[in-house]
Amino acid sequence: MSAFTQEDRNMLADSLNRFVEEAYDGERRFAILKSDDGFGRQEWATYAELGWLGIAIDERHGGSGGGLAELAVLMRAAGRGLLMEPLLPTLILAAGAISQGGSAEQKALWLPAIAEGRAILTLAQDDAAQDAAPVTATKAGDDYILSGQRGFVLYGAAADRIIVKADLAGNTALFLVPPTAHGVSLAHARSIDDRPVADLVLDNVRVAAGDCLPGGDARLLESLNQTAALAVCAEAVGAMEIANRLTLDYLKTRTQFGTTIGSFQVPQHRMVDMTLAAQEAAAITWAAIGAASVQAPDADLLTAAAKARSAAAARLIGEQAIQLHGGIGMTEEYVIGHYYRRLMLLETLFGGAGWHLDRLGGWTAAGMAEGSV
Amino acid sequence: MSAFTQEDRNMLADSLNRFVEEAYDGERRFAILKSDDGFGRQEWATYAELGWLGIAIDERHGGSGGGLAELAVLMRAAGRGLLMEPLLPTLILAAGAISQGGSAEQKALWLPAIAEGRAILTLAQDDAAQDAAPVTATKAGDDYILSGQRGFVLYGAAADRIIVKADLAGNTALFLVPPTAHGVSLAHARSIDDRPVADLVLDNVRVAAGDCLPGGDARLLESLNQTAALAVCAEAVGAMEIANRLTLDYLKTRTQFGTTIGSFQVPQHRMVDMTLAAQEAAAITWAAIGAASVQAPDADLLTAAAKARSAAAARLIGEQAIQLHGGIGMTEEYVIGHYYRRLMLLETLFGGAGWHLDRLGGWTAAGMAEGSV
Amino acid sequence: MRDPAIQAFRADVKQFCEKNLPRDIRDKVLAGQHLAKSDYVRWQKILFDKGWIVGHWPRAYGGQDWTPLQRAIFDDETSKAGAPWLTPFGVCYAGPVIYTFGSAQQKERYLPGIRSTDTWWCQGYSEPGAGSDLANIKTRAVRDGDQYVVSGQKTWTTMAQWADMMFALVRTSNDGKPQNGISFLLIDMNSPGVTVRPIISIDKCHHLNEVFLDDVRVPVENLVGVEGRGWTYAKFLLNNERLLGAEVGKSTRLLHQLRQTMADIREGGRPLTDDPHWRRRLGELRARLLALEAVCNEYLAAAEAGSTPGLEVSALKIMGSELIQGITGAMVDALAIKGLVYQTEGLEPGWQAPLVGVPGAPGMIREHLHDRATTIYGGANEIQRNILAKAVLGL
Amino acid sequence: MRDPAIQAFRADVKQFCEKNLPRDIRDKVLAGQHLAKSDYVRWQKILFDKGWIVGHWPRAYGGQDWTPLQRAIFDDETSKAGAPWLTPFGVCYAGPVIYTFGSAQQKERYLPGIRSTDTWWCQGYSEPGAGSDLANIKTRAVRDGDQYVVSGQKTWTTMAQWADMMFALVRTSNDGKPQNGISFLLIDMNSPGVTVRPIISIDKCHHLNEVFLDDVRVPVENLVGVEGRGWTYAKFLLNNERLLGAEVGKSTRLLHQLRQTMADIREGGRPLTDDPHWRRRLGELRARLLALEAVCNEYLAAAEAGSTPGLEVSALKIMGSELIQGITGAMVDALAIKGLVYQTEGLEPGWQAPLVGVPGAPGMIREHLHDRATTIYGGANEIQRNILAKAVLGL
Repeated sequence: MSAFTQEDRNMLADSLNRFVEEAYDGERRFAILKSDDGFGRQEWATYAELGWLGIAIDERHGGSGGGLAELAVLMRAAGRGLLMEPLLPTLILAAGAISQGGSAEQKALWLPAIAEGRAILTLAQDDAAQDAAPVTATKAGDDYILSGQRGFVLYGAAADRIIVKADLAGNTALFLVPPTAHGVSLAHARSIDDRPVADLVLDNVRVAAGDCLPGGDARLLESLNQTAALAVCAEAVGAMEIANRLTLDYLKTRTQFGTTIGSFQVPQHRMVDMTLAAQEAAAITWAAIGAASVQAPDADLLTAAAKARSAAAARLIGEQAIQLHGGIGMTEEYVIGHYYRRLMLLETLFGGAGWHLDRLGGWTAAGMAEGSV
Repeated sequence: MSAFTQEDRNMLADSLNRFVEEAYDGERRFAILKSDDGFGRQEWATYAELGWLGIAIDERHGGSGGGLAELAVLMRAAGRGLLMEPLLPTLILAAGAISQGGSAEQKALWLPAIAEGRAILTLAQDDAAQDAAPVTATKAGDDYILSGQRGFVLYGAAADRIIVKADLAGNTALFLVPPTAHGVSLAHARSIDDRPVADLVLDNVRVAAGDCLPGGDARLLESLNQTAALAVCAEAVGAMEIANRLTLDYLKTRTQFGTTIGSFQVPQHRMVDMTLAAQEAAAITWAAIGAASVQAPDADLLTAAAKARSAAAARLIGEQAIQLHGGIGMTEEYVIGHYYRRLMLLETLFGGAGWHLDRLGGWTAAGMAEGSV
Repeated sequence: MRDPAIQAFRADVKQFCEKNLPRDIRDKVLAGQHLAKSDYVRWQKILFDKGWIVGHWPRAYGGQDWTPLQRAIFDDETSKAGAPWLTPFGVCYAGPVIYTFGSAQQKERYLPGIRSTDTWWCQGYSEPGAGSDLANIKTRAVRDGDQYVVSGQKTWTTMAQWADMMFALVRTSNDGKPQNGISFLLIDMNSPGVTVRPIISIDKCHHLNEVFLDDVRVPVENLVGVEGRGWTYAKFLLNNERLLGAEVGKSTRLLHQLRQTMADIREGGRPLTDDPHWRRRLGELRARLLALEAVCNEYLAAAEAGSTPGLEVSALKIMGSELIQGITGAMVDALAIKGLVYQTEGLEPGWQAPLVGVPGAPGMIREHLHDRATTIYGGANEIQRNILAKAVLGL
Repeated sequence: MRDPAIQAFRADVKQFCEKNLPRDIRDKVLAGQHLAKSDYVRWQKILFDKGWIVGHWPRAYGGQDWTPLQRAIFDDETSKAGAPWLTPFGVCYAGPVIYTFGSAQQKERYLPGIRSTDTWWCQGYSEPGAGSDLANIKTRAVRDGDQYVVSGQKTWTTMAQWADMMFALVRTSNDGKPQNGISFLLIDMNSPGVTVRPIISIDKCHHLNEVFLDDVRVPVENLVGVEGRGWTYAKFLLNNERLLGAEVGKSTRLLHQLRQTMADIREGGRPLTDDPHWRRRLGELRARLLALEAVCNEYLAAAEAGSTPGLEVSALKIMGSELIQGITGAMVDALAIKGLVYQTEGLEPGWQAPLVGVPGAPGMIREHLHDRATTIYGGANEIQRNILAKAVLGL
């Protein structure tokens, strides 16, 4: 299905890691954090140049025809470098929605724009604002009228289009909404890992028929959320790798009571547990991505397991990375706390451990699928 | 309320501990385990002589007028020594039921017999046999006819009377049933901690009116179960104390890689956690017993907390005591595994952690009672 | 604990807080918002007027000779009422060391300002190379006539940005055991050579500081007690505070807040208080809190009965800090995706929650992030377990 | 793992078990009942006839040259089918050491009996003073003409009561590093001076033994390889077995059983499978099992690709043993009070559950108690973590 070989993926990973280590250093990252945008426009252009934004976009639309496996390589690097750019909403959610549910015109318009770095898109679906009114769409001639609220819209402020999930006569529908449209307002904030997010209010916003995704149904959304959950797992894998590496380095160099902290057995065993947890999360994540890539029957099962185990690992590693660093781990100036907060976010996005375990438990109670072996 | 002072209780604890250490040694205990009765008849007589069986029985009936606080002292010692005798069913359940719900005649008949070690009684309430038919009682002239099944009757084989909980026209009623009565059959087994237990089948058993406890209602049973839960906590406190002591001794003496195991930091910290867990369980247990003894408004709350924390501590300590002992901890010949199995039993009896936490969580969700402070 | 006199005292404190704790301050505390220095001072002066801010001091120094139990009840009830943290640097740390080991002149000069909170103190213990391993401090104090010349760097110095005075551990000798060359010095924060640099912590807030001491001249009369005995005085302080480490009051307040948050947040149309997982989790935290209270009460009863302070501080610190993290962790989990927006503007008093996020969430997230430090500061929990293994278990 | 050839092999094994695993043996395994020696032998002979019991051996010695992946699949599928534990002492331990390091005469003499399970082997490694610390073994083998005279005590010797032969680590020298003086000896259990004493474990069962060796005369030709190199051969064995330590097959079977038990047990009229706490707990165990499989598959893929064995054994041992304990712990919790009756009679084949207790409960309790040892034997998990800290993390 994918145009990539394993070798291609390895090369992609190498170039991503090189970029993260060389070009996305702490200083640059702090500058990005403090910028108004909250992400690097210059980096976004670089990603486009290097072809990363198009890895999972069809070749007909200017991409290189990869799929989830390639996106996972990208997201893992994003986790390693704590990248601030809107990869998840643009490449996984929006490009995914348009690729799978868009019309020929929508694809031709937006996919090349995404691949070339000319357009940033996001998707608004979760109702994160308490007691927010859900978004409803009604038909008005050829157009649609959208009203309601959506919370936690990632990079809502920067998006050229927000794909809004709305209820259309009892069915799920997706609409491409320009943030500049009349009746759209956005309230800006930062996520716990410093990313720009927004709440979206739609007050009788008129959307043209051509901006409704013809295939934007509930099934598409579920499939997108599954993909996004795995992308988040891959990002967490990357973040855990580096959090573990930084912590291990610290154990080896920081001295206390005349010896390195890492010479004590308790920190040693904890570091072993953190390493095993990261290894386990990585293994189940790649297994789930492999299954989802070929639409194997056990893909749902493995995805739930991946998200749950990766959430557990993220918590252990995030918390213990701070604990083992001691005071320095509590400072904003040092990067380990940023890994902690990124992992907090990833743990919860697209379903926390509890949600996925409930599902997995329900399936298991109903009978253990053989497909899983 | 109690005829005992704190000094009395300390003296009681001293003499109990002395008995456990001197007279109830490993050899004697193994002999008791292997006996048909599964408990020490000779020891039972000794307990009677020393006045322990009557500590919580009214002075008018040959006891010394103590209460839950004194029973807790006894049960703690029972836990320390892993005593095999039917203290819980006879002194807490049966004597409690008769003291609080019995007629004057029943009290006069049974309480002195218990205090003097002449009678062993037990109570059958839980429906441990799967799909067992519940016990129902129907009036037949002046008598009652009982039919049904009860599982996990502690010391059912040795009991002179089994107090059976039955449903009497929709209400709870308690009956004193002789195991020799026509229609009673018992199936014998051993509990996981080697105590004799039985399943009870009642097939149209005729019980005289005088053997129905006039005050044997649902409220009495609830109060008995509360008391029994706390007695079990006290027994667990004693068992945890000794399990911890044995494990600590082992850490100090067993050598591996040329040094004692206890010189390694990981076993050290685990032993600290076991010690803190035991301390915490003890503190909340005594607090709950104090509250229950004076029927304080927070007694239920503290009891639930005590049982839940003591269950958590029992699991940690039981499992880690074996783990830290290594191979020797896995042998039946060495006593630590017996502590483990006793703690498994105590953890579950009268509600495991989950059950109590659900209650406690429900009360807390409904509002945090001020009485708890 | 069921003693009527004790219950009456508890009721007094509670009632006093209800009447006298300024509403605006309480609201900020309950919302987890930033407090200004003036908020702390205002409340501590109210307690000073009542004679309670130094209730645990001896009568000779203006206190009330409170027992450890009274002290604990006072701490509990003020915390629960939503009072600000009773900043301990003056009334709990500097004050007791000065009245116990200080000179008459030091007592006269410093105690009044400590009692009235007119002088703000900070604690100069930790250094970049000496956190949990305090004996390793490097800041040097070299005698030069009537003065010490102090050079070095202190770090993790809470509220140093507001401080008039610092009590500091400094090294006056390198001979013998590292503990022996440490002295206890009172340093005027306005002295030339003192520079305070903020440390922003992962909750994006400024509680902590680095304090650079660059040839700071400190009069010899600011040495407390005997030169080289500073370690002993610092340990005295630790014991002094041993029964408050459990932070039962704070945990109680946070648990109330968790419960409220659970009731406020709905998933699938039902509040989290109806969700079986959440009920059990709440029950578990409640059970741990009740058990921690029971442990504290046993320690306090022993202290009332005159028993010498033991290693309670380590045990209570472990249990208390891990419980607080359990509660704040549950808060963040309860907020779930709604708690992933961290609006630090929401920590400013008077902020009106806009559409984004959940009211109260910023304060809870701040608390959670901040409280990752509870298992680190004051000697990391790993160190506390080492202490217990050695001193209590003999390992 | 999705390779069709591999899936076909898996299907073969599964189908073979369905057809050929004797029903009576399977029923005992699934009920956790005692198996007789003859049960093990019967099944292993069936596998021998199929050529599978030594499938992982080289063809030259009668094996099938299975890859590590095939080996793992075989282990998985037989476990899941309810086959008895494939006792490894002959076919996995003694056999490979003998065909790799043994003499021509040893190969000729011992390999046939190992393949056919006509000879029962046991492992003489652990001693009272050398459990996790194997280099510390004390059993002495002193050369006397054509014989070694062996004296000492072995312990935790699984199934020694049935054994014809023991492969043992013995000390032939006290010079140099403790590892260097250890030799690998094959001891006839019928020799004079060998005494086997049962050890009853906390599950009330007899799996383990002490083996006393009292001036046992062992012919020199029973020395495997070179004197003093026994440690190397023992480590070779460890690596050999590295990928089976996860026990994925056993955990899969136990998880099935847990699920069934949850469906059977009702609380308040509903099966535990309907209880939200239990569903989540089941989900968590399933997630851990799926993740463990994924880790194994990565290791196996690396092994297929020819990568040198690393420290996988420690990682898999930790994850696998802790998962098994998680599952059996859940079983006992699911049984709750119904599982507190431990009827060891119920471990006897053919036993009809009487009224007391729950059918299947004795087997589950036995499994739980027995499996407390999984984190102890083969080098306690603490030791495995030490190994990983040192060798993988460089701490």
